[in-house]
Amino acid sequence: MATDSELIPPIGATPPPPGPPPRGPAWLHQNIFTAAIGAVAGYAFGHWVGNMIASGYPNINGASGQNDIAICLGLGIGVFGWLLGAGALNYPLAKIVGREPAPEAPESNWTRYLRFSTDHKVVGIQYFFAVFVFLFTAGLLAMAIRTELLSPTTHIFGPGTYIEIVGEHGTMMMMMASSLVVGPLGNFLVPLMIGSRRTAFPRIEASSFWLFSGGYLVIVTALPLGGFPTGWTGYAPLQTQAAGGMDSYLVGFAVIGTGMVLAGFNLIATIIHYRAPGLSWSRLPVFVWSILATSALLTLATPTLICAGLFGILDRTAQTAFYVTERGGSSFLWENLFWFFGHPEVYIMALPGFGIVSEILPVFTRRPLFAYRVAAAGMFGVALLSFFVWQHHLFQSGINPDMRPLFMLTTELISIPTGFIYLVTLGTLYKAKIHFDVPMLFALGMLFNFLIGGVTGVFLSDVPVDVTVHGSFFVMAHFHYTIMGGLVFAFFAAIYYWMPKLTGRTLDMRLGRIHFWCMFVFFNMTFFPLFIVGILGMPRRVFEYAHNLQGLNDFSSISAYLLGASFLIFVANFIWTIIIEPRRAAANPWNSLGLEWQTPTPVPYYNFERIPVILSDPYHYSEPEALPVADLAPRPSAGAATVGVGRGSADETDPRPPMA
Amino acid sequence: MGRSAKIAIVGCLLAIATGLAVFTAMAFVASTPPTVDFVTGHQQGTPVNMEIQTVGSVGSGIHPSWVSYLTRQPNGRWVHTTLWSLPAHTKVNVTVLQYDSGSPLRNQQFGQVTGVSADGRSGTMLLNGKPVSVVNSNVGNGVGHTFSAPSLGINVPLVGVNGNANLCGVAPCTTKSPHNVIQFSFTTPGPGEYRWQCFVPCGLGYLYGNGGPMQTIGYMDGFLKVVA
Amino acid sequence: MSATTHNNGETSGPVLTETPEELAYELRAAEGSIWTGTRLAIGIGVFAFASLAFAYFYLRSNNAFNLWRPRGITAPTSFGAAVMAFTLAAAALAVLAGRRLRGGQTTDWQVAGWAAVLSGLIALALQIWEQTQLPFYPGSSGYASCYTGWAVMNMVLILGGIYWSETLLARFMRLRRAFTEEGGAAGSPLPAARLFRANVEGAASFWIFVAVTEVFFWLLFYMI
Amino acid sequence: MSDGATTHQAGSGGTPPAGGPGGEPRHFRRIFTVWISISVVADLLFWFLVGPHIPPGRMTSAAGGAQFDFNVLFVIALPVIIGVWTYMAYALSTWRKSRVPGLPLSGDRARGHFGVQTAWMAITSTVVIGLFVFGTVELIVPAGAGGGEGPNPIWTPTSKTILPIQVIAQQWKFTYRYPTFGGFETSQLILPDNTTIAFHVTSLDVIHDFWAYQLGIKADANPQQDNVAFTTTDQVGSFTVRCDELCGLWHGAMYNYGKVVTKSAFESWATRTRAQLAANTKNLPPFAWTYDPSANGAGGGYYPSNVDHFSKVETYGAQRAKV
Repeated sequence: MATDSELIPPIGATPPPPGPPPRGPAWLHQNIFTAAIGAVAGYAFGHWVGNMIASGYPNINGASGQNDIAICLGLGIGVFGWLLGAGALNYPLAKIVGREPAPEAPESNWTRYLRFSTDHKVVGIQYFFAVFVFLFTAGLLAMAIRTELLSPTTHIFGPGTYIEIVGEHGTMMMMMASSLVVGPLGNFLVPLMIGSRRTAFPRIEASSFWLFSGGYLVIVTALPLGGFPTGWTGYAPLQTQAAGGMDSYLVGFAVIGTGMVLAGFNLIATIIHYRAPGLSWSRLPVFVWSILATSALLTLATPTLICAGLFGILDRTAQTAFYVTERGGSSFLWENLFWFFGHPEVYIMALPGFGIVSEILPVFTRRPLFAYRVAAAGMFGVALLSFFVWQHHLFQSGINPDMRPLFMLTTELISIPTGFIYLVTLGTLYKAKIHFDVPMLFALGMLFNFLIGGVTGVFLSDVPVDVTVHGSFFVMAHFHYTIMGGLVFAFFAAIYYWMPKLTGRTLDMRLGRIHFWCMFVFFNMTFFPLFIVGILGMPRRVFEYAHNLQGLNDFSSISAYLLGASFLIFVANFIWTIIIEPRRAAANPWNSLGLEWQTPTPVPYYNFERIPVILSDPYHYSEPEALPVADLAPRPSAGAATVGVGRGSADETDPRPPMA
Repeated sequence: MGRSAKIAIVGCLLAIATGLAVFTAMAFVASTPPTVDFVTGHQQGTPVNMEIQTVGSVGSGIHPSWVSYLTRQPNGRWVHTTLWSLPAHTKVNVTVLQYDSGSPLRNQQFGQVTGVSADGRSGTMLLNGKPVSVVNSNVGNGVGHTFSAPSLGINVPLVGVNGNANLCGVAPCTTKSPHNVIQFSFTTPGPGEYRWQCFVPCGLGYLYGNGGPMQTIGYMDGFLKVVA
Repeated sequence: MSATTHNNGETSGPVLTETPEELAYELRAAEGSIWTGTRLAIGIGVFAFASLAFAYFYLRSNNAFNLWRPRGITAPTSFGAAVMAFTLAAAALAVLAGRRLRGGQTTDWQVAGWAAVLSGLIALALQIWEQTQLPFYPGSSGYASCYTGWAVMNMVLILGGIYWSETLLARFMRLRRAFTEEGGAAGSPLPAARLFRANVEGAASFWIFVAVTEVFFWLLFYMI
Repeated sequence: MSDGATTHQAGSGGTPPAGGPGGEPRHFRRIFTVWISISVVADLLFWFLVGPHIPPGRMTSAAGGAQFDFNVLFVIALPVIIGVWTYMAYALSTWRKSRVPGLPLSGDRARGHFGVQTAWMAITSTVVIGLFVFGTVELIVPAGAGGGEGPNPIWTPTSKTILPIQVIAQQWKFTYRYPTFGGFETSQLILPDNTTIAFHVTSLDVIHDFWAYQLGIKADANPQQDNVAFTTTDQVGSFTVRCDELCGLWHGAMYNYGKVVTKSAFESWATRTRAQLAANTKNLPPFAWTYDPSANGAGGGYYPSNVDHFSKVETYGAQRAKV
């Protein structure tokens, strides 16, 4: 029997500090390799069980030779094994018998990145590498797409492989982009920006990463399982008809979706409750506002996707008929459920970009953020409206024609709060002292690209114009301008900007400049012609197209190769200056006022020696009389227990905080 | 470690990664079925004679239960493929050995013979030697498969054999199994890759019968690769 | 319980000694997070089950091929009523258990709590058993499909409630001695006890959500 | 201090952006001048030089409407884009600093400007509401603007004579049925000139999308759903039909070409084709707005003779019910 002190872990305080590596052979301790073993064993076991229970039904395994029950069970139990092997389930399982195992003291060396870690900084770095694995896998598939489209009629991959590549590219990119900023930067930076030593639910935060990485493995299995022909939208009943790779799509989205829900869940609780004393809502960094709005969308919109996926899985395994019209279902049901998730998803991928750009601009313009409240309101306006626009994806579907004006209205209304971001950023440039460092270049590039993406979005929202451009390369170019031109550019701005904080090392800025100009020019060269291609009548996801469009397509393809190569500049830069020959970064190289820059680098395990007291917002550039952003060593009397600014003090008996 | 050594290591790693990526891509490309060559050795002005067969279950490979087309190479060997390379502007005489049973068509429009000729009459095929231009799939043994190339206007319904007979279940079938012989001719257009497919939803076990073999090159879908 | 001091290993970082004010501050934050987390969990559940309700009403209003619900087929009503009754009982017991704990009656809390878990398990078992007794196959109609979806989601929902209650009870049994030293689980100011109480309140709220969901879908699938 | 974000902060050195104190150039007047001149020129150039050539052309009323709407939107969008670019270019060139180590804290101090913020919101809201009204009128007046309106169109054309054509999408080909010509079904899509046409789009399997590009028609093909789209042909010529919703392996190859011909040519083509296809038309199912394959004896469309994976389950379910 354990003693009291072992039974009662230091709840409310921080987890234990880094210790020595675990004793004994490293491979005995749960890490990514045991997780991989668990995944493989789980898949084998699930597949075996599926064959046991289902192969007796000729309707499931007979003529087609495709047992979806075995595949789904294999994938599901495989993910379970992945989590089990990684150690993500140690705590939830021990809890059943009432145990409260104190988390293993994390290591201080690099192997901690291979383990289930509850340190939000480790999770952030893990996410950082995982999103790049996602990005580069899907990026290679993009190169394959452009290769096939080099010729209108001569085929390199052929139709079957081509749509598998298209679907895989789209799905992986969507999965990646949903977590691109929230995963690495949200987890790493939000606690630092709000003066907290931790996130609210560290184990949930860590689990979200292991689900994210598990989801990668699931979606990659789609290719050996025969791919899925539906693209990332997975329209039923094609979905119901498809090969075994479709199971990877459905299970993969469910797994990734669960990770997205958990990540958003944790960050919302963190931002609401773990803000340091004095960090009122009106002082919250605008990046944190964007993460809060994004997390709200992640948490509330994604369950719809998971349920729609569950229905799809049931249609394919238990032979239900949700999406089969002839059996009492409806082919419109998936479209509705999917886009009810899908449009908030679009803003899950846009809002963090707004946040990053708004956060970075004041630093490089040396002036306060213009119209701070408008920025926050804009993000929440976008988040709220995004739940009411989903049918604009279905303007030609035959559903509810009487609702079209309404959805046209809501869609166009969303450009008002989106426009707020331009008010904020353009206002911030006014009479500024603009410094063209690499993060600023990427931020300006994002503003340039997103403008084109946003304006073309208005064309798509107009029903008569949408009759021509719907489902064409115009749409494709539009959302690449918003996601790649917007989010990915903002993400690179963030990488160049925060890399000294993330790693204590700095990227080479000359290579960074080359990277920016290559990426900016080649991005526009790749995707701008595709607007024209779309208007000229080329539908999405086709392997054959009109001969007169070959010139534009080839131009776009060659630009795409160059765009892909521009990422290699970044990779080389990263490997060289961060890993091979580390360049020590200054503690606060941009002279930013942000709270995250006031901590030492590398960030100590506890983030803050004392919980800081926030004295002002981080945008008071050119206000010499302003207070510093935070008091990092408050006297106990001024410290955490006594300051309740903006939070109220919780009643001793009632755990509920007063609503802000 | 010296600077150049580091550069060398990074370069090697990048090269390996690129190589793996290219290898994976090539593995994809190579996974397509072989192309039967009717061009090499073809004499200008003479027709190409082609023999294909359909089988209810191919009996081997990774999808043994799938329905499939097979093609006879000029050397007489049956290969499991639907990709043909054909000379341009040339008459092709096709003989189909139909070993599969039939059913009513999902869309009876495909009961109309179009784009091919037999006995000098266009819009006609020879079914076991008799000219036919429309097949009513609702009577008799129905239609097992079609040979259709929409961009060439070709559609030939392949009448099924009696499903109660002792059907051939492993490809390649021999003429001892019950079968129908369907013959027709068409002329290849200019160079290009033209798709052809079956329009009978014969992907058993898939919704609407259009999954599996119906969506896999080498089974019920292929290309006429016409070269100059 | 005083400030927690952690002993570093060989690779030592700064030793952190939290002030009592910081501990109290983080404790309040943790309590608040549990409160918010509970509401978010309910929100997640609302959106998930709203998707099912949307599917239900969409297919019902569509009634493609008159195959929404041919011949008025219904899943076994006795099973449906029993599943709902046991789930409602579990919810009521879980809420009751939480109140008794607040009132300091720890025996009542345990009895009611374990009864809630048992009741939930019975509901779960019945829900699984019902799947083997259906008078229709899952794909025979829109109703049958929605019912199958509901059965799976309901199992997950009930399982979630059971897990939450069971882990609390199990933890309570382990921590009983520690709690009783300073006023018991109902009044102990220990951080563990306070978070435990916050968790119990959260579980009770979640069970109320489970009960509402149960009644709503019972009406949809068995009554109308 | 942080609470002044949305209010006018003229005090303590923050200058309102609208004006310029003595010595300071009038930034907004400069930007406005550049913006208005470029915008006017660009808009005029676009409207008169590019606009008439914007796809999908003017072959039908729907296509012409789409072209007009696209051009109107473009004429509104151009000044917006030019405005932002002009401002950014001006700002970046006027207020740029060479890379100064240490990044001094010396920029403008305004945290907001009530007038600018209000004006911004007012202008964007006005534009958006205007676009909405314009789009709605352009949707309703031309009877759905060529988009699929579902089985019960609420915006219908005024013309008394409408040629109905059923578009049947299947994996992976469109076929067309002419119900008013004896219900023959063909792979060719031939349309008469100066005629209002109702396309009834349906599918035999998964979701497709009938996109007659030059006609300005787009309507999803859903199984067992009649999706109606209207247009009136204005010019003879040929057009492309493509599938615009991913439908599986041959989605990219699912296209064909159609023709708009004179009315008399159409009549003679239809009569001739009707006679040619008469033998097969007899075998087709009776005409219905949703193409129900069970009607021609395909047994619910499940091949062969009701033994696909759903049918097996049905047998299983039925047996269970009997027990």
